[in-house]
Order: sequence, then structure tokens, then C-alpha cells
Amino acid sequence: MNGAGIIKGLVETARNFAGSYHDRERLTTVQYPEETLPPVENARTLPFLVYDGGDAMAGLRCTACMICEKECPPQCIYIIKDQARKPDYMGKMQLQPKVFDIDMSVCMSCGICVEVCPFDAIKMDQVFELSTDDRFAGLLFDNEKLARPNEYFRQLHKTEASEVDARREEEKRKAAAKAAAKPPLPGGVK
Amino acid sequence: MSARFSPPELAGTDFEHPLLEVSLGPHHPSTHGVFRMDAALDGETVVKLKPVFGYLHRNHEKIAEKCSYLGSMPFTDRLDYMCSLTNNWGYALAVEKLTGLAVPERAEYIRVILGELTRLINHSAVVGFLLQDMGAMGTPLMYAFREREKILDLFESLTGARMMCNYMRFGGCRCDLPPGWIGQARGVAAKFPLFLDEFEALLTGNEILKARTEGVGVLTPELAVNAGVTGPMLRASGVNYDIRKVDAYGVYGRMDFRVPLGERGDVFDRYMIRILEMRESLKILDQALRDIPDGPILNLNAKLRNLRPKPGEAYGRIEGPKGELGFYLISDGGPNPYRYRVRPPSLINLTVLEDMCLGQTIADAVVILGSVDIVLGEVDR
Amino acid sequence: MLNEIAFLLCATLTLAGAVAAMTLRNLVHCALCAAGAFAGLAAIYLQLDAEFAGFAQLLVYVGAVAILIVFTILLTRGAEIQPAASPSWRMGVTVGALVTACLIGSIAASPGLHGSPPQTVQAPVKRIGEQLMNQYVMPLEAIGLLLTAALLGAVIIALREPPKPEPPAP
Amino acid sequence: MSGADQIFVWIGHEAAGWAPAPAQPLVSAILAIAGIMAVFGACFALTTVAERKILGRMQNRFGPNRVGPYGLFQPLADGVKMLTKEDIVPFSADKTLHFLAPLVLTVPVWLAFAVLPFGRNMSALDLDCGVLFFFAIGSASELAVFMAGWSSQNKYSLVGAMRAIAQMISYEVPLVLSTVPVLMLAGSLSLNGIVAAQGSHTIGGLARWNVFTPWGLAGLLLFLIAATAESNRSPFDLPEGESEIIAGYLTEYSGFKYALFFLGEYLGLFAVTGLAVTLFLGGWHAPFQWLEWAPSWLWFGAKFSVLIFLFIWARATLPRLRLDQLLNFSWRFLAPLSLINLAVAAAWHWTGAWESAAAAPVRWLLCAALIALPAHWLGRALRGRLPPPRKYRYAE
Repeated sequence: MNGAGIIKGLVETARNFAGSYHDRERLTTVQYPEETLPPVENARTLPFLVYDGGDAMAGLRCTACMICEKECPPQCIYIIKDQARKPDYMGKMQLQPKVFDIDMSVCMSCGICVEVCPFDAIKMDQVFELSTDDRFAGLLFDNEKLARPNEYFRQLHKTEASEVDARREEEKRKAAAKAAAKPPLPGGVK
Repeated sequence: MSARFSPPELAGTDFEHPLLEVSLGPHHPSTHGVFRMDAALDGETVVKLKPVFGYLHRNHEKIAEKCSYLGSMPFTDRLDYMCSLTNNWGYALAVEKLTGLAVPERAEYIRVILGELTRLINHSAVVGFLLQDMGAMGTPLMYAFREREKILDLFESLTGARMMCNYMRFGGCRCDLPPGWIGQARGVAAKFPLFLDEFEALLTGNEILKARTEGVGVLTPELAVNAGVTGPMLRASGVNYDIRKVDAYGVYGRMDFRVPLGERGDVFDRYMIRILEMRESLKILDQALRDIPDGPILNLNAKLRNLRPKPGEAYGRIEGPKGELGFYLISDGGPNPYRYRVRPPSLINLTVLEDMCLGQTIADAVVILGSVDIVLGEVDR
Repeated sequence: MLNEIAFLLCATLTLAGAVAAMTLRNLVHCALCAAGAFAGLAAIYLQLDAEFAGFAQLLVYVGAVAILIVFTILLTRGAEIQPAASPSWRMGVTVGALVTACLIGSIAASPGLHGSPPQTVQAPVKRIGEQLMNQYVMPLEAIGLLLTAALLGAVIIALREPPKPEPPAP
Repeated sequence: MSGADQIFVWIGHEAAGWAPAPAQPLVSAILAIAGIMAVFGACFALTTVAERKILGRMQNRFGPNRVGPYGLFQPLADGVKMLTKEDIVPFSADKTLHFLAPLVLTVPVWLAFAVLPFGRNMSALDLDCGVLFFFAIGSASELAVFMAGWSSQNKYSLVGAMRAIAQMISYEVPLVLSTVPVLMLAGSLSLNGIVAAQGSHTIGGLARWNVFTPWGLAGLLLFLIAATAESNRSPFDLPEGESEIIAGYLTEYSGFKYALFFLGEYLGLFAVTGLAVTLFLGGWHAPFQWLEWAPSWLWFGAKFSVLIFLFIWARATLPRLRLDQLLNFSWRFLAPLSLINLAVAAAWHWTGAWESAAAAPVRWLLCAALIALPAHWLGRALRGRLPPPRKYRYAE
């Protein structure tokens, strides 16, 4: 019949018209500022630096090993090593970054820095409200702005954080056991 | 100032039909991004059409030659930004060929699942865009995007990102499926046929759609094969060529699915083939979600950093949603590829645009372009 | 008083449109001015209470004839013309003079000029229709036939085999 | 009649009564004009937001809901945006025509509302040949579109204007022809007369609207299709087909001039919808006798809204036709069908005596068949010989 297909189509849009009023499956829009989606554990937006303890700068896990800087595909990480060293969680003396900048306007949220970091020092954040009126300085994050406590990481990525924490506990325990088994050399530091 | 404008090279060739030369694009509403068609029109009939591209060129291949092998992976997301996972897969396949890394079975299944979900996203969105080009106010597109949201949610909970997934790694995948993911995916796959039925009720029988697409933009099988057209466009012309069958990469060899083939190679066939392929994809999804084994997801020998493949070359290709997506790599033993080359299906499918558009009206040219299914990120790279 | 002003406005519009249609350089402007003249004429009809004639004038002349002229201009050539005398200008002057003579003759013969008050003619649509269908049915049909023939002729002239699209180069 | 029914008429009378006697006709005319402009101006604003919301819902999204409660103040925001936008006139444009085109479109469209009866005793101007007036006024819009497209000196504009004119001329034929049966059977060109002719009732108190007859139903459908094309709405929105020719003849317009075009188009749609209500849906009459207590203008408004919803619904669903298909559809389907409809109306008229309970359905069905069969054949002929249904092979 002429127009049968058109009528079928009209019925379909009418069904969606009615459906959008009662069926959440159809009306998938989330009205953003009032509603937000529940956070997704794996979601990633931009990187941050993890620190332990109360002092952000002292507790940074980052050892300025430069791996992330080298691996970052868009080359948005910039690190300068500090001369001073500080002990890490296993008591080993490690370097620390003097400057750790990430240009967030260049970062493409791929998460490769997280994957390559051997110290679990850099992780992906889930913030997305980053708009600023200063696109150069406002989006260049330094280590103070990047540092987040480990609790924050635990809050975002529960599974990953508990894995990391367990591993670090284990390593710490092993290191302590090693240190106990092998008494420090007389007179030796380091 | 005359309203008529005869371009110099065309003026005087035929006094009876002064040609109107219009440049559709690069910021035309329906050129799918920054694509341009220089068309010479006689009335509204296209007598000459020159595709112009390169407006979105981002130097992808040269950047990849300066990047580590891993570092190019997130860049492949941005080739065809509708289907980042299949791009990942193509690139991973090429590097795996180069290095000889084997992929664990579970990872292969995950790849198949993600690849088919991507195909669903792509095909439904393409049909939506095609109808958008036909002036359907975006309604089918919105329905397609509604379903796409659900699949993107799956991607987000697995890979952490909705579009730029950066998920596959050489020798497997980045992370394992989160708990409950398979169930969710089954739920989405089970509801998708309802959406397809709805889609078909809205579109397939529609007289206007038929009038606009039947017999429009016919691509003969000979021309399609000669021009190297691949993917749904080639199959709509009736040529049986699907790399999932030909190469049986991944675990496609174990999957039971059929390849739908078109009859006439016009826009309607291209529309219909995509719908039918989605139905076949759902079959594959069902099997893969049912059979997925436990096990590791990454080859234990896989190296994330400092990958230095032995000197040699490799070509990895997959059946992307748009056609044969190939990555060609030459290694000189260094940490980055010596030569990196993408075979973008969109670009090669686009080369037959003029042949399909000649003699059709300008309104048809837009629809034909929509049926080719291009993403400029891939065409221009 | 109001009536006179309205008449003057309409008449000015008509005359100005007509003069502009003759003198302007741009053909599209000429066509649009001609449409303006047609509209002015319709307004004069309406002012004379000839509703049917007035609206028919609008519908036919502004809605169809003016558009036809515009179409013809666009389909045949560009809008700009060279200011050159037409070779058949003598013919044009002759026709113009003849038409003017006819008009002057009929105006001179009209009772309004001879002092007798113009009688108001009541012409409701219904009566026009009845007259057309009874008394003037033959002329009406003849005109209809003529127009149909003209339409068919135009179609035949315009009908041209569409150029076959060249087969795509292998 | 109830007070609510005549409230606007009463207000008009009272207000005009305050004026000195010689000025009274002028004052009441101005009041009518002000009333029409206010109501349909508001209607325009409401329709823009309602259209976007309905389209949104049909596409499973919310539509505008940010400005004011339920997004109702969206038109205000749009208006402010339109008015504060830069008014760009292309360098090579024909500036006079570019300026005049929106006016030529909008002003006559307002005039068309003068003859529409919005309720009992509620038409601003009861013309003897109202329908003719309506179509005569409408013919100016073609010139306006042409002026806009030509004066912009833009290829897309020109193509859009050519498309628009071709389309409007083609669809004016079925539009006018589909109204002719109504005029014939009502024996009047006056819209008030046509409404009055549909005022009586049959068994069960059902009104004698034209749409309840086979020719009226067919006529309404033909009229609506042609009206969609006349007002350049989807699926006949080729002149502005944004996916093909950017915005057609509107490409080079911005700011207030664009808003005027927008206004003109919507008002044209309203006018032609109002005409459809008047011609086929009984004007301001209630569908049943026992519903006549509700104010007549409310009935008009209700029917008007339903038709507007239909237009929006079609817009949400249908893709656009191609120009040649569009013209073919008009000349090879709509125009012949409306001529046949004329004959069916005549048949209906001749069988006017078949009023008995047994004969009436026979008459109805006979006339319905007389129009349905040609429609079927014409549709077949239009589509040409259908190719066999497609079969899709599967390769294993």
C-alpha cells in the first residue's frame, strides 16, 4: 500500500515520544549540572601524583625516574630532578622531583604514564571540570597542584588501590625482614 | 556581477549548459567533518566532482615513526574516532606479527567482543548519519546514539574511556574485565535486536527512504574491486570479501556467522548490508560472551616499554567496521618503527565517490557520501 | 478624501512600477518592479470594490506571471543586459502607440468623463460565477482550450532528451 | 451562547465603544489586528519551543528546558540572541532586495489571518471571496523567496530559491484544487460561509464536517501534504535542505532578518493550518452537538494544535525528498488526485438523497472507493514498475 512504510515510521516516532516520558531506557539523557552519573571505577581523565602521609611534597612517591616523561605520547610531562634524596616506603633513598609539570591542555588522557610507572606514583584522576580562563598557566599543573593523598586514590580506584597497597605492604614487610636479618654494617650508613 | 558563474576551465565548453561550480565544504553541514567536494553542476546534476581532503591531516604516520611502539597506540584511537578499539586491534595485530607475540585466548575473545561492539556502534551511527544527510532531522541518529551510549558505558567501565579507549596491548589487553561486565554486555547484546527492529520499522519500509536510495550511487562490483574498496561498501556490491572470514584472525575462525551480500550496490544496499551485519555481529557477540574462557589477558613475554622488534616488516589487517584497516610496519630494530603506514578504509572507499556521483543530483551526492561512511580523522590522518 | 489619497498611492505605485520596469538596467529588478505594478493595479481594482478581479489579478499576475518572468530571466541568461537598442524597436513603438491609442479612446468614451456619475456595479462572486458558467461559458472554454494547447506546446518545446550520463571511465 | 464563547467579541465591542463614533470602525479594526498579532505572535513563540521539545521527545531527548520553567522562556532567549546578532549583508549582495525580501515575506502573511474565522463572530474581515484572498496574499511569498535567494549572490541561495519557487508553484496547484470541492459543495468562497455549511449535525450529534466525507478526508490529506510543501517543511524542506544547500535562500541572512524569515515561515504555516481547520475540520464547530458548550475559539485552537503537532511529527520522522521526486509527486500524484477528488465530490453531491441508514454507508464506501482506487493506481504509476523485492545472499 502507498505510504504504509511512512505510517509505520510515524508509529515508531510516536512510540518513542510516549516512551521518553516513562521509560528511562529511552530517555538516556543525564541533565549534567543537576544530575551526574555514578562514578566508574576504571574511568580516567587526567593524571595526578600520589603521596603518602600528611605532607604532600615530602610524601610524593615519585622518584623522578623520567620514565613517564619519556613514554608520554604527546610529551606533556616535564620533570627536573632534585639533588636531595629522601627515603621511600622501603627505606631506600630515592630521588625526588624538583619540578613536575604536566601541561593538561596537551595531555590526551591515555594513561600510559600510569602503566609505565614502576613506583605507582602517578595515577589517573576522574575530575573533568577543569575549564579555566587562562589556558596556559591555568592548565599547566605543577607538582603541588598534582599531588593527591593515597586516600584519594583509594577512593577513586578501589580495586587498583587495594592491589597497590597490598603489594607495597608486602614489599615493605620483605624489606623490613631483610633489614632485620642482615644487621647494618658497622659504621655504615646508606 | 552575474548570479551565474562559469569557472574558467569549464566556461565555453558547452554554451547550452553553463555549469555551476559549487564547493561543498570544507565547512558544509553534511561533509562529515572537514571534507570538500568541488562539484560542477548542470542544473542540479553533478557532471564533475572532485573530492578534496587533507584538512584534518595531523601527521599521524610521521608522529608514529618518532614514537615508541606503545606510544602510537593512543594515537590510533584518534584515527577513526568512532571505533577506537578496532584501530587498536589492527595496530596491535601488526606489532604482534612483527614481534611474533602470541595472544592469550581470553584476550582474543575480549578483542572479538569489543570489535563487534564497535561494529554495532559504527554501523548504527552511520545509518543515522546517512538519514541525517537525507534530512531526517537526526531522529534515527538520536536512536543510534541512545544505544551507543549503552555500549560506550561498557567501554568506559572496562577501558576507562568512552571513545579513546587505548585498551589493546601487544600480546593481549591492558586490563581484565571488571566483575559483572560480561553480564552487562549480555544485557546490552540482548536488547540490541529490539533497537534494530525499531530502526528497521522506522526506516526500511519508508517510501521516501526507498525513493532516495534505490538505484542511487550504484557501485559495480568490478569498479569496487579495481578501486580497492572494502568493507560493507564492497559487500553491498555483492563481492564476498570479509577479512574476518579470509584471515580468520583472532578467534573469528571459531565463530559461526554469515556475510551478507548486496545485490545492486546502491545506497539502499549499503544501508541494508549494515543492518544485516549488525544482526550477524550480535550472533558473534552471543557466542563470544558464552565461550569466553578464563586465563591471562596478556602474554607473559610481552614487553610494555623498550620494545625493539627484530628488523623486518609486517602488515596487520582487520575487518574494521568501515573496511580493511591495515597497519604496515617496518622495524630497523630501534625502539620506534622505521616506517609506519595506515591503510585507511575510509580514504580508499572515498576514491570511487566521483564515479558513483556522476549523473546524480547534488542531493544524491550528499547521500552517497553519507553511505560511503567516512571519518575524516582516518581519511586525512 | 481618504479614497483619493489611497487612489493616488495605488496609481503612483502602478505607474512608478511600470516606468521602472521599462527603464531599469537589471532584468530581475525590472521583473520585480513589474510585479509591483501588477500589485498596484490589483489595489486599484480593490478600491473599486471589484474584489474578485482584484484578488484574481494578485493571484495570477503577482503569483504566476511575475514568477514566470523571473524564471525565464534566470533560465535564459544573466540578469545584466547590455544597454543596446533592440533591432525591433520600431515594432515596439508601433505596438505601444496602438495600445495607448486604444486606452485613450476607451477613457474618452467612459461616462465618468462626461459628467454622468459612475454607476456602482454590484458584482458578488456568485454572480460572476453564474455569468461565467452560463452566458460566457463558450469563451471561457475556448480560453481554457487555448491555454491548455499553449501549455502542451511549451512542454513539447521544453521536452528534451536528457543528456545521458557518460559511463564512468574504467 | 455562553459568555466565554463571545468574550473576545464583547471585549472588542466594549473597547471600540469608548472611541468617538466616527473612529469606531478604525478602532475596532486596529483592535482586531492587535489581537491577531498578539495571539499568533505568542503562538509563534510557543510553537518554536513546543516544536523543539516535541522533536526532542521523539528523538529521546529533553529539548530546551533551561530557560524558565520547562524551557518556556526559550523564545525570549532566542529573540534576544537574534536581535543582538550582527546583521551581515554580503558585499556583493543586492542590498535593497536583500533588505526587502523578509518584509515582503512577512507582511502579506499577516494579512492572511484577516479572513480566518477563529471563533463564532470572530473573523476580522468577512470577505465575499475569502479563499481567493487567502491564496492571492500567499502568492507574494514566492516573490519574497526569490528576492532573498537572488539578492544574496550566493550559489546555494540561488539554488535554494529556484528550488523553492519550483516547489511552491507545483504545490500551489494541488493546494488550490483540493480546496475546490469544499467551495463547490458549500457554494461559497467566504470562509464564514464554509464554516456555516459545516455547522449542522447528523445522527448522534456528529457534526457535518467535510473531513467526515470521503472527498473531505482525501481533500484534507491532499491539502495537508501540499501545505507542508508550501510552507517548506520537512519532508519537503528542500529549499532549506541544510544537508545539501546549507540553508538555501536563507544562507546569507542573519540576525533580525533571519528571524523575520523564520517568523514568516511559521506564520505561513499557521495561516494554512487555520485554513485547513476552516475548510475541512468544521472551523470553530465542536465535533459533537453536545460539546458545543465549550467556547468556539477553544475548538479552533484545539484543532489547530493537533494539525501543528502533525506537522512536527512528520518532521521528526521523515527524510527529505529529492527535487525531481518532489515535482513528480506533485504533478503525477497530487494534482491528478485532487482533480479526481473534485469528481468524487460531485458524485457525493449527486447522491445527496441517499440519506437512509442503509444507503448512507453505501454512498460513503462508494465514494471512498472512487478516490482510494485512483490513489492506489496513481501511486503505483508514480513509483514505476517495482523491482522484485531484494534478496540478500549470505556467504558462509
